[in-house]
Amino acid sequence: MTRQSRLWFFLAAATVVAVLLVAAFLALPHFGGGFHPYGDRSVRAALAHRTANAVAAVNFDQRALDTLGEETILFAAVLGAVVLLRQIPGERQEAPRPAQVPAAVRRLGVLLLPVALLVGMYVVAHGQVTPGGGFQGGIVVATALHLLYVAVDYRALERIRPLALYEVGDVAGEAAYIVTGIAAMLAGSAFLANVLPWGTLGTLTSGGTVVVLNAAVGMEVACGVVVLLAMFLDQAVRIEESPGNSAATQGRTGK
Amino acid sequence: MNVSRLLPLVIVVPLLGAAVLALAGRRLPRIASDVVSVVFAAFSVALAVTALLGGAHGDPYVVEWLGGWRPGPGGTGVGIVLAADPMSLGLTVLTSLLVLAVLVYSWRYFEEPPRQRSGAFPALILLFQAGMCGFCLTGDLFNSFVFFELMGVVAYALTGFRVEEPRPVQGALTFGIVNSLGGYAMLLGISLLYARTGELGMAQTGRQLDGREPDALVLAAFVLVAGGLLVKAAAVPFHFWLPDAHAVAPTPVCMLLSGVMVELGVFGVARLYWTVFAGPGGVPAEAFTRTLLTLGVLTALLGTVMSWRQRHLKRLLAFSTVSHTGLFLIGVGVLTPEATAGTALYVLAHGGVKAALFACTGILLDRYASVDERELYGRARELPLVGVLFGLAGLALCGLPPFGTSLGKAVAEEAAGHTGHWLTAVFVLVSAVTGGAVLRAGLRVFLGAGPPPEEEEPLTGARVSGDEHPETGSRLRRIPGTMLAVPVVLLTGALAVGLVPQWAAAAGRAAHLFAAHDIYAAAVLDGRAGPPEGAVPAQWNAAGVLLGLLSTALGAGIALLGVRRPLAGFTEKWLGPLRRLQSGHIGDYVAWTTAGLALLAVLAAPGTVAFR
Amino acid sequence: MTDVLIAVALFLVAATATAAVLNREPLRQALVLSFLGLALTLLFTFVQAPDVALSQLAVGSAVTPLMIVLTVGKVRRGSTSREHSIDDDDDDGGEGDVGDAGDAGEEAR
Amino acid sequence: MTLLPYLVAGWIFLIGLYGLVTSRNMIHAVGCLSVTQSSTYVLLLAIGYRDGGTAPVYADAPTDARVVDPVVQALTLTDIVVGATVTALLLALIIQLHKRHGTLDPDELSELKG
Repeated sequence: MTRQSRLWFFLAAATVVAVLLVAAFLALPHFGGGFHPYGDRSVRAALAHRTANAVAAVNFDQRALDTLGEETILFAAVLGAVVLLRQIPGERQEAPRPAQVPAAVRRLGVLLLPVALLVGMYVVAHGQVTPGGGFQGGIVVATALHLLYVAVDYRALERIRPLALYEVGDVAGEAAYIVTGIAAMLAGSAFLANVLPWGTLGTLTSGGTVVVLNAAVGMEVACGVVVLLAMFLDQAVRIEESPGNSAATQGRTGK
Repeated sequence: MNVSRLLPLVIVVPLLGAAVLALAGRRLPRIASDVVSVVFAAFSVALAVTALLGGAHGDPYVVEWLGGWRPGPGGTGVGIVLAADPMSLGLTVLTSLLVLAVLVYSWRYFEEPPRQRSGAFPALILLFQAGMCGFCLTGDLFNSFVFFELMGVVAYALTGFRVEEPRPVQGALTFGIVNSLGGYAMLLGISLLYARTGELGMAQTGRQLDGREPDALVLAAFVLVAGGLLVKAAAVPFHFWLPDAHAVAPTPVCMLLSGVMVELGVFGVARLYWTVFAGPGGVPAEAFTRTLLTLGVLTALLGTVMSWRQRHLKRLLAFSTVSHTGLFLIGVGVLTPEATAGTALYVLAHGGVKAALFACTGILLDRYASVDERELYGRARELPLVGVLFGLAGLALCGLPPFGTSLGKAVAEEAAGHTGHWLTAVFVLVSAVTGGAVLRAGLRVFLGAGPPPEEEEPLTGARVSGDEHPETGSRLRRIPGTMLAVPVVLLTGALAVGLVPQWAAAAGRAAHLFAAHDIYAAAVLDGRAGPPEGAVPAQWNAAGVLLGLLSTALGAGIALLGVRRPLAGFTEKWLGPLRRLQSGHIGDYVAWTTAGLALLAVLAAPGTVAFR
Repeated sequence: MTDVLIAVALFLVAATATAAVLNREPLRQALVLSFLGLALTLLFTFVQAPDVALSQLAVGSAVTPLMIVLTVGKVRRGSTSREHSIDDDDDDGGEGDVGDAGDAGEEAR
Repeated sequence: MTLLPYLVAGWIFLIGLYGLVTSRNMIHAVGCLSVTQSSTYVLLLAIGYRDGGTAPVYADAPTDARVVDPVVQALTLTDIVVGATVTALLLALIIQLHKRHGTLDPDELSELKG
């Protein structure tokens, strides 16, 4: 299709879809309405299991399989990125160049790094009590490490980032989630059942397996995102096409 | 232990295997990671078979509430349910068996970069298995979205696996964008259903919908969720990504994509309809039938035409998958248990046959570094066994009795014939021509039939490769036993589907339980087993055998004609515009996807919403 | 009061989403996308979803734009390092390739 | 106000599609895809909102407080992770796409025709 005809074709189709959506929205319960049967039940179930953060209770207890699927998607994407962004024949690794960073930026970054790491870990640890949890905290931890790249340079980041270790952490987080689920089966209950003592509402150890699964997710997300970003950073900073390599030109002959 | 307790393990065991491989892959030699992956996949097969057999002897529904969140009276709960009926368990077994076949096929020889981590490829395959099995087994709408996305993410990575070549990366990217859009549409639809019913379980949602008249919200939810699933199923006009991805993915991955993943999309639509929308508050039967028959016939015919005119063997097979998906959609859309049973058998046998065809094509690729019908002209005379397998698979695709494809086709086309006689004709025509295309290619490649190809005929056939690379590192001198054994076993399986009467009878019972809105909800929510009364076993009859022979004869006939290519100019003139639709342009594909949603809305609206 | 805040956040979201689509130059789009992430964070906070707001903040306005920027950096570097550099992704006009190359270099140091 | 959040969700979905259809650069297209996905967040959370409700966290609130629906929030969290991972994989593919084809313009990517 030409650009013009494609656009008109799309606009015609999108008009029909828009009409459909608006008609559906008109039939939706009003925004802010009180009809939330599943939500109400879920809050009651969360409190029964002494989990103060009902969202964490849904994620790690009531609908823990969704979160297993979600973590597996992340796991798969990390593995996929490792495979897709591998160094292929005809490419070489370049040593990253040291960078000149203004002293103020450097000082600020180095100062912020431990603070950000602490915040991240706090967010992971309090997931069952306050907003936040393994996923949010894990991402904060992972991005915090990259402050070192901004404040110093790539070599500094690489020194505190032994990738193999993070890859192990990624796998360990995923495996810990699964093993916790299976342990519940061995204890005579269903897969991913909350078999640990639930504790007292609002305390750090409340919520039973929610704590364990939350920590597993925190570990997997922090390590997985570090590996993921490392693959992109390696491409952006390290991996170079060898001069005179034909791999790139090969593809273009087809055009 | 109750058999239902095993159900989550079907999904979890491959996940554990993937974790082991990702962890140990750096240190394990190739052979060890191959063994580990096969062991985990086989364990999962064993679990799925146990659940299937357990269900066959006791309650046919195997229902497991995860986390022990069993619902209270009235079926209100907070947990996720894995609700397996014989149909979904059968598909799970097929999926796991194909995964096993793929792992054996890529045993040792399939080159799996990156070198230093021999576990990455089998780990991804196991994750793919987990995603597909989870999608089959779950009884929860949002959970099925999660597994839909898991299947997707793994499949994009696997499709683009050979990043050294230009086409896999483009195919994978197209696949990723279009499928993600499908996933988001599906999620929008699930949100609408949640707003209306306040539930996420399929059974609960269906029950809640039954309470009131369908309206625009129900229609939109159906269009969005079904649209997402139809993207996965590659129904016209959502199908464009499929040939682009299946033609470029590594051969073992193609076996899974074409053999079972696309069919899971069809299964998803069928299950969505029966569990959620089949009640009085859902989409009326005639609206659903109208929608699926229209899409199915279009898909079947377009796939057939496009398949016939390919010379790139993998692309030919990919389009033939499109056309068969169309037939499956028709079988599902007719909405009778008989048609559903036939479709189930058809899917089972087609999975084996199509995977076997890809396996044979992979052998050609690894030996001759080409999958082009003309480049390979007569060169494969030295591989008579592969040729025989290829030919048999082509005949099976045509519908030659007693292959399972033929039985499935016979049962489905007879049931569809009650809705319209012309549908029977579609079944015969489509299987004849797609099978004929395979036979034509086989005749030319393995026997050197017909005139040798001239130097260049730029008008006919799609873009030709010229720069295909074997997937085994270097060209194979000798075909490894594992690569040959896999298609032999797969074809034997497809034959067995047609020959073992117990399986056909089981398919009849499974369809009876599957195509049942109220029985499903009662089994999942109230723990009441639905006795399969009046299940009609799927079986051979004279008309089916004759039609099978007819389509085979037709297929062989046009294959012989096609070998001489007397119609090349003619087909080109009439089919050129169709070919240009498959432009490889992501903007076009997104526009078509939007148009597909619009088309679904227009088709499903009459009868669902009252125009006032 | 809450309703007003929600409405404002909704308009912000709609506006930044539209801007993210209309900004066809990838680096600028990455920037707008992180604004979209912030607008969504705001909206989620107002509709009482702090958990979601937190992850949207981390993912939508940090990780995703960062990955886009790294990709752009790699792509720009890839095409400038080759002698037979093909004019790749800048047909849409209006973008200063020189300035962007500078940004990309900065990012990919 | 009763419809506005839903309409915004619909708008974002369609504008994202528009961006994909008219995109001239695959990186931009992936950005548009993530815009499209934002519509699902907005719709889900809008559906779960309850007038006067507080966040479903009982750290300090009394256990009979009126809260918004926690389920949609959990779903949205999952959805956000899915979106980020898909974006990552697609961008990884784009890096390789550019290496092999030397372009990211869909109009010039013409390997897969017919």
